[in-house]
Amino acid sequence: MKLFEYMGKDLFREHGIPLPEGRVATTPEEVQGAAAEIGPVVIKSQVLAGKRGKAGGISFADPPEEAREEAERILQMEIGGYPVECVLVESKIQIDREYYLSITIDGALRSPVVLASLEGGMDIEEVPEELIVKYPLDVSIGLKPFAAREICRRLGLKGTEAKEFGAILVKLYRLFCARDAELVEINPLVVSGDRLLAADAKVTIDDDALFRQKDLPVVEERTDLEKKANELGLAYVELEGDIAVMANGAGMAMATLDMIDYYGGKPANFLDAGGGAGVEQTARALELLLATEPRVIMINIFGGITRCDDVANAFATVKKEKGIDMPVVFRLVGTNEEEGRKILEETGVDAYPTMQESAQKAAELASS
Amino acid sequence: MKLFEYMGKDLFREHGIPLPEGRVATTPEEVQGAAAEIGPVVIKSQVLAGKRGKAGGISFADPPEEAREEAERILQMEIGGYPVECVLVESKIQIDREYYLSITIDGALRSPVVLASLEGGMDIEEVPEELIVKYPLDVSIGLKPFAAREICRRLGLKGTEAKEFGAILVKLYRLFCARDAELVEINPLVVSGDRLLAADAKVTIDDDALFRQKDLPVVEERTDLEKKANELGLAYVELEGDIAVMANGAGMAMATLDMIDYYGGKPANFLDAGGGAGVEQTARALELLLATEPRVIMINIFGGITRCDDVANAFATVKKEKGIDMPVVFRLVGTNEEEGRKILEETGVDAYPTMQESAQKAAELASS
Amino acid sequence: MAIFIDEKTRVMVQGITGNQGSFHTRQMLAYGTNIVAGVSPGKGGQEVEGVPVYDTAEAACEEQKPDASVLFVPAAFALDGALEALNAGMKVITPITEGIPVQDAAHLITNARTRGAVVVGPNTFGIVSSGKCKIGIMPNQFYVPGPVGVVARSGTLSYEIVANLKDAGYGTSTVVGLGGDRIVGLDFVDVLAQFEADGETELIVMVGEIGGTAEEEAARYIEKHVSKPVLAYLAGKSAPPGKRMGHAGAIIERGKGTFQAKVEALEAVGVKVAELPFQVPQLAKEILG
Amino acid sequence: MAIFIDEKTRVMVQGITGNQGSFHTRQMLAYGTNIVAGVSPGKGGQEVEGVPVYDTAEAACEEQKPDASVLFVPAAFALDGALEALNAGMKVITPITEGIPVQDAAHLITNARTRGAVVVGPNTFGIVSSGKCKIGIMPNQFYVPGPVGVVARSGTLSYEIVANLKDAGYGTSTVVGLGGDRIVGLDFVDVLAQFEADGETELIVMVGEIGGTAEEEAARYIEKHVSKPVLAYLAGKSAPPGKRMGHAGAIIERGKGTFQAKVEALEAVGVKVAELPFQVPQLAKEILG
Repeated sequence: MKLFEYMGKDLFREHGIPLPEGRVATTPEEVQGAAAEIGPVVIKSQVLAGKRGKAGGISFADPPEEAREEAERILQMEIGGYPVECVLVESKIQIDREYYLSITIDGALRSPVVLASLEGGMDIEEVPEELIVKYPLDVSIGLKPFAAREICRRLGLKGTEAKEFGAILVKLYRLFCARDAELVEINPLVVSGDRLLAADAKVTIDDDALFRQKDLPVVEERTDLEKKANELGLAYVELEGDIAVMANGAGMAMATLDMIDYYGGKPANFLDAGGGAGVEQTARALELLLATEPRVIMINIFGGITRCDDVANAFATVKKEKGIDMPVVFRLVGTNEEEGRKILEETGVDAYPTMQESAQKAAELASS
Repeated sequence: MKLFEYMGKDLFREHGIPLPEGRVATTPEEVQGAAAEIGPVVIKSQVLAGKRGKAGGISFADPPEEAREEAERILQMEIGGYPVECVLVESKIQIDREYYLSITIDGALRSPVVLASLEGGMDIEEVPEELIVKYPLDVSIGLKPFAAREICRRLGLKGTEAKEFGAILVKLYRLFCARDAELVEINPLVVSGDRLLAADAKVTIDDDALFRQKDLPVVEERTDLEKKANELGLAYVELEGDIAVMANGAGMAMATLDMIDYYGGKPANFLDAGGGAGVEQTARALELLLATEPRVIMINIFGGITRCDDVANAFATVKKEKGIDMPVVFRLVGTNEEEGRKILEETGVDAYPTMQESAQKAAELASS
Repeated sequence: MAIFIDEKTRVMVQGITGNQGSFHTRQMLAYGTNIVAGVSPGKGGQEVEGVPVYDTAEAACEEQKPDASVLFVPAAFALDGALEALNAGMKVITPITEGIPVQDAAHLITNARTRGAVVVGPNTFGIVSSGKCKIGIMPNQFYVPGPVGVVARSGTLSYEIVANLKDAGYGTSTVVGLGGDRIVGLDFVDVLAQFEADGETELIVMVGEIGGTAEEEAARYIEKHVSKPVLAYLAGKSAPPGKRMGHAGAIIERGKGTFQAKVEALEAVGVKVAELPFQVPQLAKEILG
Repeated sequence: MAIFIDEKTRVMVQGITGNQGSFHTRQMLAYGTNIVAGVSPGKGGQEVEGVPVYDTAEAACEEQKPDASVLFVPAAFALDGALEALNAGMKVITPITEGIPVQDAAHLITNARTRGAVVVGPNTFGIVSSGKCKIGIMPNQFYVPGPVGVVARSGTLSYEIVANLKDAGYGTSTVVGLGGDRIVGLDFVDVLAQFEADGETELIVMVGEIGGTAEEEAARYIEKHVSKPVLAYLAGKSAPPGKRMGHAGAIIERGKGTFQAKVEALEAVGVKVAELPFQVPQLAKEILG
């Protein structure tokens, strides 16, 4: 779950990471009031999209009346498809240098990793790799001051600046752990006189850990269908074609798309039914696919933790209760396969034994 | 640093460990007032000594007027050499069973260890070993719920009681870590109806970690001389005899006492000058010994991190500035021995090369 | 031989009294897995499919001496259960559970590594040494002994491929599910090293997918250390890019992780890459004859 | 041979620019220790006694490849420094520092153990393999090569005994300071095992003291695993009981730890116990001739 900048900064404040003075505002009047208190300000649109600056969503303003005007403009914007609902009004700070600092999870190293660079303020992917310090952390040790010293040494930071940078890094790791973050990013980390300030905050919380982060605000980024699917514990992705696909397992879902594509078909969407969905859940998933009104439905189940009889039962139930008008191509093998096939037969639907036959059939039906 | 029961319970409260309702009071009037609010109460003298109950320092009282009378008596007591300065007034709870629970450091295992027993309410040393569950903790894992379950299984606790016991244990370990404790003990942990309550609290904080536990109250248990010595970074112990001993290193100090004892002498005290005391510090230590007015002073230094020249210099300074009337037996070898001997010679004091010669001489001088 | 587990492996099932736990215990027993104990707090003393159930892993260990564990416990409790298994001395720990917080996985795997234990998963279908021991949720009928070692990132897709191989007459030595989470205990390289040393394995099949850099690292490793033939199928050629992690995550991978990059890396070191799953047996035939 | 360290050991000094650090660096160099690097944050680029100083342990390792470290850093920073050494790959870590919080020591030692590294101390005088390598603060002049292995709980008392041995004509193979804190990395058993296997050691001298159960455990180990002769001196026969830990601590030891209990345990397994330090060489003479 991505957090808005101002939410990330609330977490920064909670952990003692230094920030410019600021207020959240939802109306031009509030912005003007904040500017009157703060002095010269920067008004930052709060959206989850990147490149807010280029889109005109960040603006410096002084005096308060100008802040009000700018806020009026920004609060009406839509950036990267997201409407701006609020802005962060912050004290305009002197920027001497801009650094980059983040902690994220590195799957290959199986550990958190610190990324730091003296080249901040731009997209980190645009910074040459040799200008980025990448320092993996051992979770059994955590991020101790020695790691901060080593990172500063590699960056070439010295004296007070190194000390402040190190202190911020240690706090940032504490936040990362305490909040189950996948990513905490400060870009830019601004050198302003003799202080370091987090001018931006990007925080992404591990969705799987939200159950123990219940005091965080909820930020919803999914479409309604995705949300509905997620609530059923399933992954749903919308595509451009006309064949609705349900498969279990991400790899299997991808392979199913690949194969439909190979035979000239065009998937409309896909539902990864995941592992171990029961009858009820699978029925809801099917209803969700039906609602997208595809030309063909292809269901590709290779049962493991998912049981074929559960899927077949779910299908039978939905067919009986709601009726299914479009052709359905079923492929069903694995755990409790026999039972599943028997149930399907009773509904009058045959199951294909192989993926290629079913994919080919689905592609044919869709183009006929 | 040992904490008073009520301080320990403040930490328990901080960590969500369930307690009987209670107030600290320093006057009989306060006790009466507390009892009026709480109902039937137990009044517990707050001293660092054990066996308060046997000494009459714990008393049940109802109505409030009786609480006042009991408090009057208890607040005038002295228990184990400690005057009672305040009492804890707690709601009298129904006691169905009394358990024991503690976490401490086990030097042999090099880790924290949980001790738990269904036989609480008495001194744990009096509980037969086979009735105590001893469960070592791996600090790289900490105390996770699985350990609590295993401890409950070994104790034979089940159901809700096991769940509450486990929850208290997990919290107790959190307190243990967060507060740098050497010991956290709940004895008894009372089963009162369907609740578990910490009826007592014994918490000892690691003295070496007090630098990062600055928000804790300070409890002073040392004598003035010990305190003075500790402030100099030295360990000081008072004994019964007439030979003041200064040595460096705990083992060396003990061996010096053993040897004086062997030759018929009687140590008056000893100062472990520890490792790496400088000139200034050693001079202060010497003055401290002088102030105890012994018949003989024996100084036994085997220099390692302590340098012989530093000790000799300190001696020379004190001798010159304050004068030393009693005989001093010096033994000085190790790091910078030559320099040290030279300085000593200038003060007119010879150093013996061996411990036995010096110990023998000190014993002789004291008995002459 | 076989890798990681074999006919001597004594398996403990954590969460055995749950729906999934008891169902798959039955399946594993039917496969021939030597399940010696189950763990389910508060259910000690019961039996599931004839397997004695204990309240804690230590209790199970006292009486049954298991050396491998499989977890069917909810994500919120999985770290606790896995550490319990680790602490009780298990050498192979297989969390089937999906949705374990990534920092929990990092802690588990770091701890396991320092104890010389292997974590298969999390979010894995498990591991099976064909005809000897199955620890996981894969359907029994496809895992017959044979010369092909399979290592896969995704479950169902690997069942598909193993089934295709079986239909073509090729059994499997060991099939390892790495797990679908961002942090998992084993990567392709760890498993390739084992297969290279395994007397029963003549051909290695990698079932990969887009994202991450595991296949690229495997390619580097294969070049230097693997003498046995390797085949691969990679899913996701036509998949939409999907949701990306934040920038800092992307920088770690820097343009790696695409289908094309993986295919190129693997083909450059002599790995044959099948275009569709059912082509794997055809390529296997070319190699094994 | 010698144990733990020898003439090939490359030593790093953490806190080298401090008072104690620089003084003992000079002493260690004078003894012949191969000190290859010093670490002192913010002082990188300087030299102390000709030893190059680095800002961090990793920087020192990049250029000098040390494999053992000695710490002269204040107690509040000792855990950080020791973990830094561990993380940089040191295999022997020697925190001389007194007053390290006990939970810090537990973390350090647990971490070291999982990495196969040895912690000598904390609150130790160090370790010296006579004539080869001295890591610590013991006075140089007494440590000459010879057949006696010494393992001690306290510093100065062991200097005393080593000096007495030297005067009597007996040099030492390795002298190990276990450290005076409640939790230390090595105990008598660990070191006895090493001495038993060490070709240079013919006689083992234990310097113990009252408190704890380390000597009792050593006695049990000696009975089963040590064939070489063992001598002991134990301090504290006449010492006052001193301050005790709380009850829970006492229960762990349950009446063990007294002078008498230790002497009995050791004598029961054939260990000769000297009554006073200067008797150690006399007993050594009886054994070594």
